[in-house]
Amino acid sequence: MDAIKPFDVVQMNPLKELSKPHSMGTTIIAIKYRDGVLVGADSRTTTGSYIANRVSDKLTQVHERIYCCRSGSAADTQAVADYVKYYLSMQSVELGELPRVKTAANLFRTLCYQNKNHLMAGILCAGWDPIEGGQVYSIPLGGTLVKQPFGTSGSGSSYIFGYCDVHYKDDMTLEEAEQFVKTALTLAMQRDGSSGGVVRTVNITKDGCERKMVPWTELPVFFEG
Amino acid sequence: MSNLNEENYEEERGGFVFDNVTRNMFMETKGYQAPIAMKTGTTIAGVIFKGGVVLGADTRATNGPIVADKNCSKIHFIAPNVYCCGAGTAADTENSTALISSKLALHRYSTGRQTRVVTAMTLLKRMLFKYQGHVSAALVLGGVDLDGSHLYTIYPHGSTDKLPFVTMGSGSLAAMAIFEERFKDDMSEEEAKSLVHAGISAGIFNDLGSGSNVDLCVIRKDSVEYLRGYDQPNERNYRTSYVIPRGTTATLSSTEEVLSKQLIINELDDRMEVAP
Amino acid sequence: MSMDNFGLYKLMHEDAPKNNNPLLEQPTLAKTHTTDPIVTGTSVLAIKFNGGVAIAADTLASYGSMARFRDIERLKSFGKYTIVGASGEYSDFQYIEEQVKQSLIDRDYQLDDGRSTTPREIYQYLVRVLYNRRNKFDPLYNVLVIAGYENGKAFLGQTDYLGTHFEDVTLATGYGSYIAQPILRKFYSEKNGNITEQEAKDILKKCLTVLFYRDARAADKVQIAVINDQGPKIDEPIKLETQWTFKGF
Amino acid sequence: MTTHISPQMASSGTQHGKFEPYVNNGGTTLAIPGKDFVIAAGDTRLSTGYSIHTRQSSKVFQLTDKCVIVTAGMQSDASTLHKTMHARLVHYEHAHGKQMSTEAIGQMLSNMLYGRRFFPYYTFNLVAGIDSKGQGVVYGYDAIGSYQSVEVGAMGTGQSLIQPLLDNQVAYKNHQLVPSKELDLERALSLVKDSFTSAGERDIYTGDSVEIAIITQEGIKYETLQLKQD
Amino acid sequence: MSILEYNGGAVVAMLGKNCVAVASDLRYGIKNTTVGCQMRKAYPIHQKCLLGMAGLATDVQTFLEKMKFRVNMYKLREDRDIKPSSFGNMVSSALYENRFGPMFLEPVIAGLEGDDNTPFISSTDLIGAQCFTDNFVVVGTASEALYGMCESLWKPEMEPEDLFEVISQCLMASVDRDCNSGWGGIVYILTPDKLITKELKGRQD
Amino acid sequence: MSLSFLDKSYNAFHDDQSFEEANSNTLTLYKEPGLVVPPTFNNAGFRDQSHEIAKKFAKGTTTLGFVFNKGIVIAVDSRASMGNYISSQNVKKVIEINPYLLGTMAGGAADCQFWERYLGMQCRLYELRNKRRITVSAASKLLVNIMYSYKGYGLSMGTMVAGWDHTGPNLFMVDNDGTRLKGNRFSVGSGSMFAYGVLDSGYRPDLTEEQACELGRRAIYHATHRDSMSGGIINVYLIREDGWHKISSTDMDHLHWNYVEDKKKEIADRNKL
Repeated sequence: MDAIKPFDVVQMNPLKELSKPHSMGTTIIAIKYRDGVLVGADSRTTTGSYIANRVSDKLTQVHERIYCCRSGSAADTQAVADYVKYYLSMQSVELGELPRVKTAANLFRTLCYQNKNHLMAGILCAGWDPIEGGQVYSIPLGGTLVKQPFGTSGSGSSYIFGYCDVHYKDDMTLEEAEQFVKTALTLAMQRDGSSGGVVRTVNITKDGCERKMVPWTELPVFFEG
Repeated sequence: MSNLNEENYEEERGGFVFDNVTRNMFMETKGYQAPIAMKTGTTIAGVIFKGGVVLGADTRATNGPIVADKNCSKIHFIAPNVYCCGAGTAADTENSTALISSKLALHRYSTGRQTRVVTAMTLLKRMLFKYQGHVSAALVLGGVDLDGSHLYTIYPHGSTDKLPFVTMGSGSLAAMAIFEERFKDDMSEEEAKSLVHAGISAGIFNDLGSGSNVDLCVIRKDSVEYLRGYDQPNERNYRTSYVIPRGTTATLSSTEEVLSKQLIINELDDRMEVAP
Repeated sequence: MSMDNFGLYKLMHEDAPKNNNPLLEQPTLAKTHTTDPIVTGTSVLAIKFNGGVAIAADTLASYGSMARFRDIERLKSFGKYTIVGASGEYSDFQYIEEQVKQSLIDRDYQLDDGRSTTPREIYQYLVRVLYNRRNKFDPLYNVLVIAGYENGKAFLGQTDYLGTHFEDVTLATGYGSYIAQPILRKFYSEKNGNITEQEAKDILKKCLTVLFYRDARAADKVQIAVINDQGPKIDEPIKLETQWTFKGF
Repeated sequence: MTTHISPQMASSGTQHGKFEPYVNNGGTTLAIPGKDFVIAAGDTRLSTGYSIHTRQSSKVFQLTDKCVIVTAGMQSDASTLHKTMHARLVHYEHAHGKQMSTEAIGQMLSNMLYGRRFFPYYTFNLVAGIDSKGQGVVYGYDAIGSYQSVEVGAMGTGQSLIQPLLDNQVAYKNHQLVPSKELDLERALSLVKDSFTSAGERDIYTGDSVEIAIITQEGIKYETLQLKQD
Repeated sequence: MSILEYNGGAVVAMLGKNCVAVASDLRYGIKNTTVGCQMRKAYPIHQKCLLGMAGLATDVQTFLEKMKFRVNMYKLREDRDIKPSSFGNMVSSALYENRFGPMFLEPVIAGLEGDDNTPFISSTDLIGAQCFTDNFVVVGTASEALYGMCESLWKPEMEPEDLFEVISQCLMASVDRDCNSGWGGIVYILTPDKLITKELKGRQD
Repeated sequence: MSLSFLDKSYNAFHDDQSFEEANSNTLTLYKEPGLVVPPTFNNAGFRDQSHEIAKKFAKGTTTLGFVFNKGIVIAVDSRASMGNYISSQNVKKVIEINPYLLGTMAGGAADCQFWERYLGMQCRLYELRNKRRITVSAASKLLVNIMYSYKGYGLSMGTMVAGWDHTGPNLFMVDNDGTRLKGNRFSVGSGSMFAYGVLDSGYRPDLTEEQACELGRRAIYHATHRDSMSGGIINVYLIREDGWHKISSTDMDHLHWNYVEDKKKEIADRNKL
C-alpha cells in the first residue's frame, strides 16, 4: 500500500516511517459461492515497512450478515466502517428487517465518493440478504461501486488476479471456495511484502457467520524460489 | 461595559484558537522556521496478564537532540480503571488524554457506572481522526472493566488495534523485540511487570529518543498500582562540586522589595474535584 | 538517463571552463552516477561466541515491496577466514564479491606465502572501497557485516555505504539494528560474553523470527553461518518456527 | 487500491539522485591545555539518528608521542583523516629522522582540511599536544581548516553545553574574585569528567563512556570513565 | 533562522532553599542588530510568582497582557492570588489553545506556594507541554549552554546569596557564547519575605 | 597500511583522492594549491546539500581600514560565530602578511586564513625573484586573481590588503566575487554599516596618529555593540612608512565601561559649567 522508498532500505530509518499514517498494505478477497459468500484477508498492518500489527483483523462486521474487507488507511477505513455500521443498525431498527447488502455497499460508496479527497479506502462489501442472497461489491479508491461474483483488492491483489481468473468458477461449494480463498491469499502473501501473517476468513450464509483463522505455519506451500 | 460576564471574553470560550495561523504561515514564507515543540521520543508499552494490564513508559522528553525533561511522566490517568501512555508531541498527548479523562468523568457522573476501556478508546480515536493526524498523539491505552482486561494502541491518525502486547514511540521496535521474544499467554503479574520492564529498558538503552527511568502502572480488576520510578538505572555517577564565592558576580544595582505581610486565609486546594 | 541533477556534465568534461558559475548551474543532459537500490536484502545479524562468530540473514531479495527472489544467499565466505553478509542492493554485493575474490586469488597467487588475507584486512579493504565510492557520489548501496576467525581471534565488524565502520561483539544491520540489536546486546551482557556456538545460533534464530514478525521485507527462510577455527561454514537454509496463536490474536 | 509492482513506481516518493554523502555520527570532544600538560577527551558513542551503532568507538587518535587529535562529526571522514595524517607523519619521520612538532601538525591539518574545501571532511577537530617549549597547546579547527590555538576547546554535539562551563571555570570569565588561575592536572581532569557527565545528562548523542588522554613530557596516559548508557 | 531567534533572549529559573530565582538577559534585538539593552524578560505576576518568557517579543508582550487579564479575573473571582502551580496550568492551557497557530514563546514559571512557601518552578514549550523539575528550567536562544552550565553548577539547598551567584554565573557564561542574547542581565530572587532584584554587569557585545 | 593486493588492481574500483593527497605532501610552489573538487560539484546544488556544514563555517565580523595623511589605520573585532553560537572571542582577524603588508579577515575564516597565508608566500617569492618588495597593488591583484579563478565555487572572503610601498600608503578591498577596489575608507563584514557611520562622521585626512587610532577603535566598538555577530577584542594596527605597528588590543567590554565613565564625567563637567 505505502510506496516504499528504496533509499530507506539502505538507510534503514524506520523511525521516520513510524510517524506516517498507519496503513494496511493488504490482500483482501470476497467470493460468492453456492450458499452465501466467503470473505478473506491477510493480517499485516504496516507503517512504512515496519509491521505494526501482524495479526490485525481486516474483516469488519457491519451488520449481522454483512461484512466489509478493509484496505488502505487503517484510520480511514475504521472510521468509514463505524459510520456504515451505525447507519445500518439504525435502518434495520427502523425497518425491523435485515438490511440489504446493496444498501450497505451503497453507504460505503456514498461515504467513499463524497469524501474521496480525504480518504484512502479500498473496500469489499459482502454479505447475505433474503432478497438477493450472497453478494459481493467492490468499492475501490475513488468510490466506484461494482457488483462482482468475486472481488479482490489491496496491494497484494495484483499478484493473484491471474490465479483467480484461472480458478474461479460459478457455484462453488464451501470447500472449493475455502480452497480458492486460502490459495489466493497465500500466493499474494508470499509475494507481497506488505501482506502477510495469518489468513482470516468469514463464511456468511443465511444461517449466520462463521470465522476461521489459518496461521502462517499451516498455509499451503508453493514454489519458493 | 462593566459586564464581567466571562462569556463575553474570547479567553473563556475553550477549544482551539486559530488567530495566529495566517501570521505564522506568512512568517514561514519569509524564511523563519517554525520552532519544534517538545516531543516525547519515547518507549511506551503494555502487556495483558492473567489478572489485568501492565503499562510502562520511559521518562525522557526531548527538544531536538537535547533532553528537555529527564523525568517526565508519560502514563496518564484516564479513569480509575483506565490509564494511557502517550508518545509524540508532549502537549498533544497530555491535553488529549486530559480532555478525554474529563469527558469520561462527566460520563461517570451521569451514568454512575465504571468507565469501559472501549469507551475511552472510541472517544480518543474519534478525536484524533477528527484532527487527521495533526494532533500528534500515539497512545497505548489499557484498563480493566466488567468485560476483563483490554489493551489498545491508538495511532495519531485515529486507527486502533487491540492486542495482548503492544508498544509505541521511537523505542517501540526495541520493546516489541523483547515482547515478541518473551511474551506468553496467561502470565502472572510479576512476569508481566518484568517483561514490560525489560521492554522499556531495551528502549531506554537502544533508542536515543528514550531514556532515564522506567515507570510502570499495574491495573488489576479492583486496584491500580502506579509505580513511578520503578527502576532508575541512569543515575549520574560523577559530579564536581564547584564553589562560587559570594561576591563573584559583578552587579550594577540591587533593590529589595519587602513583601507585604498578607493575612493568608487557609487556601483551598486548587484542583478541581473529580469523580473517583 | 535522467537530467543532470548535480550539474555534472561540465565538470566531467575537462575542457569545460571551470570558472563561470552561471553555466555550471544550468541543468544539462549527462549520466548521473547515483542510482537507487532496486533489488534489496534486509537485515544481517551477527554475534561473537567462545571460539568464533555466528552470522545470519534471511534468503530474500526484494524488488520494491515485492518478494522477488526468495532463495538467494546473502552470506558469502571470502577466503579462508572470513564470512561477509550484506544488506542493501544485491547487485552491488555481487560486484564487491567478484572484485574481492579476484583480489584474493591474485594475492595468494602472487605472494604464495601460504598466508591468507585476514578478516581485519578484508574489513579495512571493504571500508576503503565503500568510502571511496561515496567520495565519487557513486555509492555501493550496502551495509556489510564482516565476521572472521583467524589465529585464535574472532573478528566482527560492520561498514555502510558512507564508509562508517566499527567493530562490536554483536552487530545487526537494517531493521535488525532496531529489532535484533536490543535482544543481542541484552543476551550478550547477561551471558557476560560467555556464549557457546549453539547458544549463539539459537539467539540469532530467535532474532530472525522476531524480524520476520516485524519487518515487512524479511522472510522466514534463513541461513545461519558460523566461522571458527574450522573455517567458514554456511548452513543450508532453514524455515523458522513461528507462533500465531496467542489468546488475544 | 494502488499496488506497486515496478520499482519505478515504488520509488516515486524518492527524488532520484538525491544521495546525501554526509551524516553526523554525534559525540563530543574536549581538550584543555595546561602549563606542562594537555588533556584531550572524547566520548565513545557512535550513533546515527536515534540509534547507537556501537558504544566503543574511539574519537581519540594518537599522532606522535606528545600529540593526539580528537575528532567529532562524521566517523568515516574522521577515520580517513586520521589515517592520512598518520601516513604523512610516518613519512615525515622517515624523511627527517624526528617526529613532527605539534605546531607543524597544527598547520598541516589546516592545509589538509582546506584541501577538501569544496567537498569538506565533515569533521570538527582538536589537536592537543605539547609544543616545542614544553607547554600544553590545543588547536581548534572548523570543518575547512580555519584554526587557532585555544584556551579550552570543545567540539561536537555537546559543544555548546560544555564550552560555557569551561569559559567559566578555566578562563574564569565574569568572575570578579578570581581564584588562582593556575590550572593543575587534577583540577583539569575533574573538569573534563564533570563536563562529560553534564553533557551526557542533556545531549542524547553523548554517552556510554569517555576516553581521556593525558599528555605530558613523559608520554601519554589513557583513562576511561563510564557515562550513562541511555 | 527560527522565529524564536528573531529577537533573541534567554531566561533561566532555579530552585534554592526556600527561595526561587529567575534570571534573564537584557537584549532586545531584531535579527543580528541589537536595538535595546534594557528589556527584562521576567515579570512579577503577583508577590509570590514570576513569569519569565523568551521568544518573539510581540508574542511575549501580547501573551503577558493576556495572562495579566486572566490572573486578574482569577483574583476577582476567588479573592486570592493564584498559586504558581495553578498559574503554570493556566499558562499551559492558554498556549495549547493556540496549538495550530502557536505563540512563539517559551515561558518559565517560578514562585513560592502555600503557607510554608514551598518553592515551585516549571517551564513549558511553545504549545504548553509542561515540564516540572526540582532543580532548574531554561528557555531561550542560549538554552543549550544554560543546560550545560546548570547541570554542573546547580546544587540542592542553596541559600539566596549562593543561588544568586550560581544563577548569575550560569546566565552570564551562557549568553557570552550566544550571539542573540546578553548585553547584561537581571536576576530576581524571591524569598518568603522579599523580592530582590539585581542588575548584572555583563558584556556589551 | 594498505594491503599489498590493493596495488595490483589500483583501478577505478579503488583510487582515492585522499590517498593521492597523502602522496603529495608538499604543495607545488608555482601553481595554486590543488583543491579537491567533488565529482558532483555545483555551487547551487552542492551548497544545498551541505548547507548544514556550510552553516558551521566560522563567519561574522567587523573590520575597517582607512588612509589618512600619516598612514593607514586597520581595526578589527575578534569574534567567530557558527550560526548563532559564538565559537571564539579572540580570533586574530589581521593577518600579518609581511612587515609592510596587512590583510584583514571577513567572511569564511578558513578561506581568508588559507589564501592570505598563501599570498604571504607569493609575496616572499616575489621578493626573492625581484629583489624588491611587492607593491600593495600587485599583492592585492594576486589575491583577486585567485578569487576570480574560483568564482562561483562558494568561497567567502571580504578582505582589505593594506600596506606601504614606494608609492606611499595603499588600501585595497578584495572580495570573493573578484572585486578589487582601491580606496581611502573601507569597512567590511556584518557590522560594517555601524562602523561606517562612526568612521565617516569622524574622519578627516589630517587626524593625528592617536586620533586616527581612536577613531578606528571607536568605530569597531560601536559596531560590536550593535552587531550581534561582532565582538570580543578590538585590535588596532597602524601602518607607517616603516611598516605596520600593532597599537592596541583592548577588550570591547573594558572599552565600553571606560566610555560610559567618560560620558558620565563629560556630563558632570558640562553641568558644572
